[in-house]
Amino acid sequence: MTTKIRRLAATLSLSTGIAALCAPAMAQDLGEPVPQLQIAYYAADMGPMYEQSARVLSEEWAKLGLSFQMQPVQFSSFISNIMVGGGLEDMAVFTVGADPDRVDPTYWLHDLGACGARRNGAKWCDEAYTEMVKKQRELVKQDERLQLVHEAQKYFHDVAPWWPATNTVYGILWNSDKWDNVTSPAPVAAHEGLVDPWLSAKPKTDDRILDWAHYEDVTTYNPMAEEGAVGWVRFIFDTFAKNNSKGETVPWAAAAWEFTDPQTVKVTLREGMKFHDGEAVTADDAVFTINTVVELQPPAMSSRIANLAGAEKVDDLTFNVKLKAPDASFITTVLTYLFILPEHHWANYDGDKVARDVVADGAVIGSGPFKFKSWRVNETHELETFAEHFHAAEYDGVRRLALGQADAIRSAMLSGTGDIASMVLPVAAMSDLAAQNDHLDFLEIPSHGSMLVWLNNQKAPFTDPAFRKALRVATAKQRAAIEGWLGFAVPAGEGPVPVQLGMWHNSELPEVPFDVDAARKILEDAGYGWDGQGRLHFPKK
Amino acid sequence: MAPARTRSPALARDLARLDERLSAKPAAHLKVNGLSIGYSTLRGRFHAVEDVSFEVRAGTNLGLVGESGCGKSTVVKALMGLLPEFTGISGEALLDGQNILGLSDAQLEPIRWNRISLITQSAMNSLDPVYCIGDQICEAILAHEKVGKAVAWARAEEMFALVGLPAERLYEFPHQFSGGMRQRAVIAMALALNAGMLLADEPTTALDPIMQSQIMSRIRGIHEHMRRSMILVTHDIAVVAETCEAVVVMYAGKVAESGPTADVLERPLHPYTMGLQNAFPRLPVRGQPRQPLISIPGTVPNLLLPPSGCRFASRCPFATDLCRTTAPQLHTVGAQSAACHYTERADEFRAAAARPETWRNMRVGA
Amino acid sequence: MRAYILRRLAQSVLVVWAVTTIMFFMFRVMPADPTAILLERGLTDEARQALLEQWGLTGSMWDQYLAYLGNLIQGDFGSSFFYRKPVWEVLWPLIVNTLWIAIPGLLLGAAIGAAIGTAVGWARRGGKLERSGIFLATVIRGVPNFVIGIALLTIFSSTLGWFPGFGMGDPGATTGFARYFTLDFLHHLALPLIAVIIYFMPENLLLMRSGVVENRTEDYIELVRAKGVPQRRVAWHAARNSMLPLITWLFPALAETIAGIVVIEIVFSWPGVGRELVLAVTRQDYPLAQAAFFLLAVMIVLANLAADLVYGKLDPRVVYK
Amino acid sequence: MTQVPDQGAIRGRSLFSSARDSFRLLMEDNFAVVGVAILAIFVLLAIIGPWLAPYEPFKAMMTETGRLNRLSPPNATHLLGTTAFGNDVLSQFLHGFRVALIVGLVAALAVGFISTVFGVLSGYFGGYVDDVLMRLTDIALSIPTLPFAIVAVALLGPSIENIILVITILFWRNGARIIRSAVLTERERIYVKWARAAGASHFHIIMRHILPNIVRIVFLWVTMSVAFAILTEASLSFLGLGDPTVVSWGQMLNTAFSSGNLRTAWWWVVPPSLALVLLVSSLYLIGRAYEEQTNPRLRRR
Repeated sequence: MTTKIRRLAATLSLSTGIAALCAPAMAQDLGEPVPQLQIAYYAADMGPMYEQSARVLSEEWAKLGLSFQMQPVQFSSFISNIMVGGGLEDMAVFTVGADPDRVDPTYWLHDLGACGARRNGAKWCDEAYTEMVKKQRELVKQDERLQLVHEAQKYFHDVAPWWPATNTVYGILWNSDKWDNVTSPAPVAAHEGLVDPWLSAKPKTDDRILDWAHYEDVTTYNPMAEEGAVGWVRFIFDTFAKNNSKGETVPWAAAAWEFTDPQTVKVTLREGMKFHDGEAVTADDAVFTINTVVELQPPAMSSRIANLAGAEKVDDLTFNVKLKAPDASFITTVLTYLFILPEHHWANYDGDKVARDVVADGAVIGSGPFKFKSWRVNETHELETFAEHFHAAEYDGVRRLALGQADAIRSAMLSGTGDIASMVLPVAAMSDLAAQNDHLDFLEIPSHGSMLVWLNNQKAPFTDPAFRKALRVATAKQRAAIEGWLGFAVPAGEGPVPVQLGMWHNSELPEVPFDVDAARKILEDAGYGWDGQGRLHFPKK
Repeated sequence: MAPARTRSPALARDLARLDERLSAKPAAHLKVNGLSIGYSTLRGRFHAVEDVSFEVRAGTNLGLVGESGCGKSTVVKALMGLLPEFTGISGEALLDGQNILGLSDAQLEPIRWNRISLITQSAMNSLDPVYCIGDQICEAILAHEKVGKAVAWARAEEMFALVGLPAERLYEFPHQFSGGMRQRAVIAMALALNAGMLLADEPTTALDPIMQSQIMSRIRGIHEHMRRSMILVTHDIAVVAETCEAVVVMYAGKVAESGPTADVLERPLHPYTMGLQNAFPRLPVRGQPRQPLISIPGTVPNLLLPPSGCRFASRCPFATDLCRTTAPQLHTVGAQSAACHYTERADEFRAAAARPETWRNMRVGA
Repeated sequence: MRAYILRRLAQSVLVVWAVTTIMFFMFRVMPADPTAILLERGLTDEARQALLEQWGLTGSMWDQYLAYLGNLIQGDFGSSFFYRKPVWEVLWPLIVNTLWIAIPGLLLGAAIGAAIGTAVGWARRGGKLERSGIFLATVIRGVPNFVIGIALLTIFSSTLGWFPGFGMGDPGATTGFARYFTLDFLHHLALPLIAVIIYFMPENLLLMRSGVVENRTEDYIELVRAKGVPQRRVAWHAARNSMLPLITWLFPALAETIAGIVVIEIVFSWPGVGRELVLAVTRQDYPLAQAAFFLLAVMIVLANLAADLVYGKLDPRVVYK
Repeated sequence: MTQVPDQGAIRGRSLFSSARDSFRLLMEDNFAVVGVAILAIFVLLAIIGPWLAPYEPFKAMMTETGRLNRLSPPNATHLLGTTAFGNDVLSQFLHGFRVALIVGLVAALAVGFISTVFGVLSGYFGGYVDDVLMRLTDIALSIPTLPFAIVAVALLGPSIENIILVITILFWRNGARIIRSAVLTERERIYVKWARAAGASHFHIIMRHILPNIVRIVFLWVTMSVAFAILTEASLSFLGLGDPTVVSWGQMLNTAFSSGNLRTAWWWVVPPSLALVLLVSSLYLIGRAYEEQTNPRLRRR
């Protein structure tokens, strides 16, 4: 395939090459040729979109006189070697998911871009920028923070160490003969939501159990250890707050919260909540939970609780959360994530609480809108509606079917066994099914999940801002969205923060339209040139 | 493990009835007329057996003699209906007047073993290795007689006693038997239904000489005891002399000579018979010098391209041009008949054939 | 006999140890990182270290290996990284599910294959039955098992709608052991079972046919024919003797086929060991994948041992030394 | 058997002539002729297929309105329709021939070579070498193939070279055993002993006596290995462990499977399935004929 792209590049550059021959730039005016560049992307086990997108993007970049080596990398190796391990060779085209904690700009600005940040795989380091993005996190006054966030985006956009290409569109497919009011959890992917569409759905028939045609199993019902099916476990264990589809953080188990100082948040619980075993939920339970996770530091929770210092009770419904450092993102990312364990089921447990097998112990007890009913490994999970919950569903229960593959999910949706599907089945297939079948409806969820173009900012030619900008201008976002993602992605906006984050995104950044000729012009102006074969050469030293 | 001693009265009664029924079977009469057997192969069609006729009178033994590859066993297989289905068979074989050639397996079912049974050539391979001997004998009995397994087993014990094997060895598997014992087991099996006609296809070939004579004397003993008809296929002319009333000598798929054993051995008409006699050690006849062993030089001709004349011509020390061009007819001399152009010169040939030089000096393959 | 079995058992233990060792080191040199998913979600360095320690992934490879072997000898397969509980608890119900399609599928496949194979082997050489039998069996043998699955699903589930298209039971059906005896379960079982049968049958058929063809010209078959027993009985003798080589092939093939059922489980979304093994590999869940692999290796070794013993039962000539 | 064999018997046969004999015998089997004919067509398509392909296999087809031409049933411009990703099925299908044949042939040659070397060394020299090699195959035979391939490919990374490597590692063991037992029989033959007595070198005996006589078994095994290799590659690709940079039939099916179109887009599913079945079946037909050759008891009389 490498050769194929090279060949393509050669034929394409033939025409431009002839022009280049006539151009004044002669071979002796040029420096070394730009070497072949490696593009890493998620291997096909993550779906064919990455492969397809990387191919489309590199096709356009090849028109700048570059050649590429396609390097599929398995997801886990990609994360540990490239994203965290600093092993990026030249370029990478990959996505970051629409996780709920990423509705806060800190992830995009700081985690992916600051000096020394663990996920700064593009290896760009700028002290001034790092200062800015660290500072914004500490500004608990929203308007101050917003201004700094916008400023940082401007700075980043001018330097262009990396840029997004597309934003992913997710989808929900559901049986509209049987269910009503299935709502969109945008910008978060549907599998992480809770209110939308799950709790809002209303049954139209006597079948009052919502069957979710899902891909894989839940690993454990111990919320301190679960990391894949976080949203599912939050069906059982209430969080303090929720993010809604408008991007706001709204009360859930907590009725209210406020920063009493930059490192203290006072939280007031909702009145009258009960655990599934009938005991009342009190501030003691919340304080116990927070102090337990701070003490145990469960690895699965580490990213969210790193800044937690502890909690103390104020009265039966009120407690203070102490932070290690001021953190404005605490509300959007931690309050919406932390759960409440019943102290009476956990305080006297002597074993390793993080590793506790709660199913075997009969301790899957929370205060959430659903009660645990059964689990058949790699087959089904069944939860019952907890009628006493303040936001109880209007149906009797929810089942998660671990079907393992798109084809079975499709079959389940067609046969009526599945009521709702939200992943694995490609969005395009969902949309097709809804168009072809009267009983199925489809909902698009534009998300903040982004496909990013990463460059190794410590290596030539990417150390040259002109080269980076030329590549950015030649990034075929539209093609990637249509051909790579089958139209179920949208060309990304400018800057590191996705448009889907609403107010956090700086909409005043200058737009960079796709234009290969303009890109060539940028390179030419910076002293780059092309040889007889149309191959790009560095400027002469 | 000694059921013979513990037979219940009912079993004993049933067994007695079965024995009675079987021993009432008469010996069979077999007449074979113009039997020809041909195969078609990739390289053409050939006749393994051509125009063979003979008769076995009820209660007598017929010896079928010849070198290996001359079609003896093929005749036996044809009579049992065991030749492959694509074999071309013509002629008839009348068993008590009924033609048994060309019948289907289903039609043969009531005839096989019931009226005509077989002692096979190599007992080594002719017993199913995964069943015990008793089961294999019982299988034959149960296929033809409506008796219980116990009765069949008891009958098998009787047969084993007849061939001199202890009854408890019925429980053993073929590989636990020695060659001679296996051969006796096969004989016991062949006798199980007291068929009127017994085909013994080289029953002793695979055995050592001592065992050979033991088995043969047992066959003779049984024959005298039960008075069945029998065709004994062998290449050992001495065995025929001791056992059979009549003999058919075959060469290259054709009958060379036939007649009463005494006549044929005393006064062979065909040079092949003479050669055959020379090739086997004989007990010295009183008053005559000890005969040297002389083998017939050369080999049986390729039947795919049979010689146009007498098939024995290439190995015959007395062959003439006539022999090499024209196939001889059967000439009858008394009770004997022989396929030789020069039956009238038989006396002269016999004298010459007794001298080793006669055979040694001929040009083989001329 | 006992000495023989003991010696074979000792050999088997050695082989299993070798396979286990190979697998252990294969997983350890994998460049992939089992903590990757957590890393992507922002796992801190300390937490990662704690996790690696908890999973027994720190220390030298040699120490890890010794610890693993030590635990294995005590019957402890370790804990699944993914499920956070003992591997055995995860695998046990899945093994039962796999056996439900494997054992009946293989037995039926072998029996049907052997029966048809005998008929084809006994048929006239060069005749219609023989030729079409061989041809069809050879062609069916060439159908990859996932194509069998796809075809069955497309025809009988999607088009005709006779059978459900996935899984082991309707959601909300009977739970517990009783579920295996419900109509719903049998309904779901049908297609994957048929797929296993079709997948497994042709080789049995061809082997049996070869055996019968080889045996039908043997002298003892001639003698059985001469005895005037019914033709079916004669064919049985040939079949009975052809079973011997079939058995030596069948048992190892059985284990191998259980391994091949992986694909069928995935196509039919059958919650079995095979599907879990593939998932465990993609999730870098070493303990689970290693345990599943270990079980398969043990199965193959035991199957070989069983083949030896059954062979001895079927063939009186065999003497164990 | 007391005759002294003539010079020819000591000299033995050339590998080439016995291979030719074996092929001639093969062509006497009708089924094998069918297999060879299908195989020949496949080889031809593998050579010219990529040129016949009307489009680049991964090129996205657009409709006039600028939308992706997804899942279009067969029509005049796309004879076999398009995939869910707007790729031309015919073009992908045609590229698949080369991949299948390359995987099959390279893997089979490697397997054939290794199993022959091991089998011959083990069978011919026996003793210590034999013991060690046979214990090795004992272990190798206890490794379940597909699961091992899944793990190994996940470990090495999904590329066509690695898949071929894994297939070679997996299948040499059976071949080595079969060839070893054939060599054991050949070694005891009278003409080998005579050749030895006449002072022939081990190399000469192996090349002129042993190999020419086991060449059918080697052919049988190589033929079967081609089939196994193609099936294994297809299974791995179907499970999503194939090389993402090439188009193989297993991969096409995997894409159809993972995009949930397996049971509806027949124009996308049927061609690769059918091609796999035809190819593997034709190899089995040839293999069966070799089997009858190597086993005289199966030959028709």
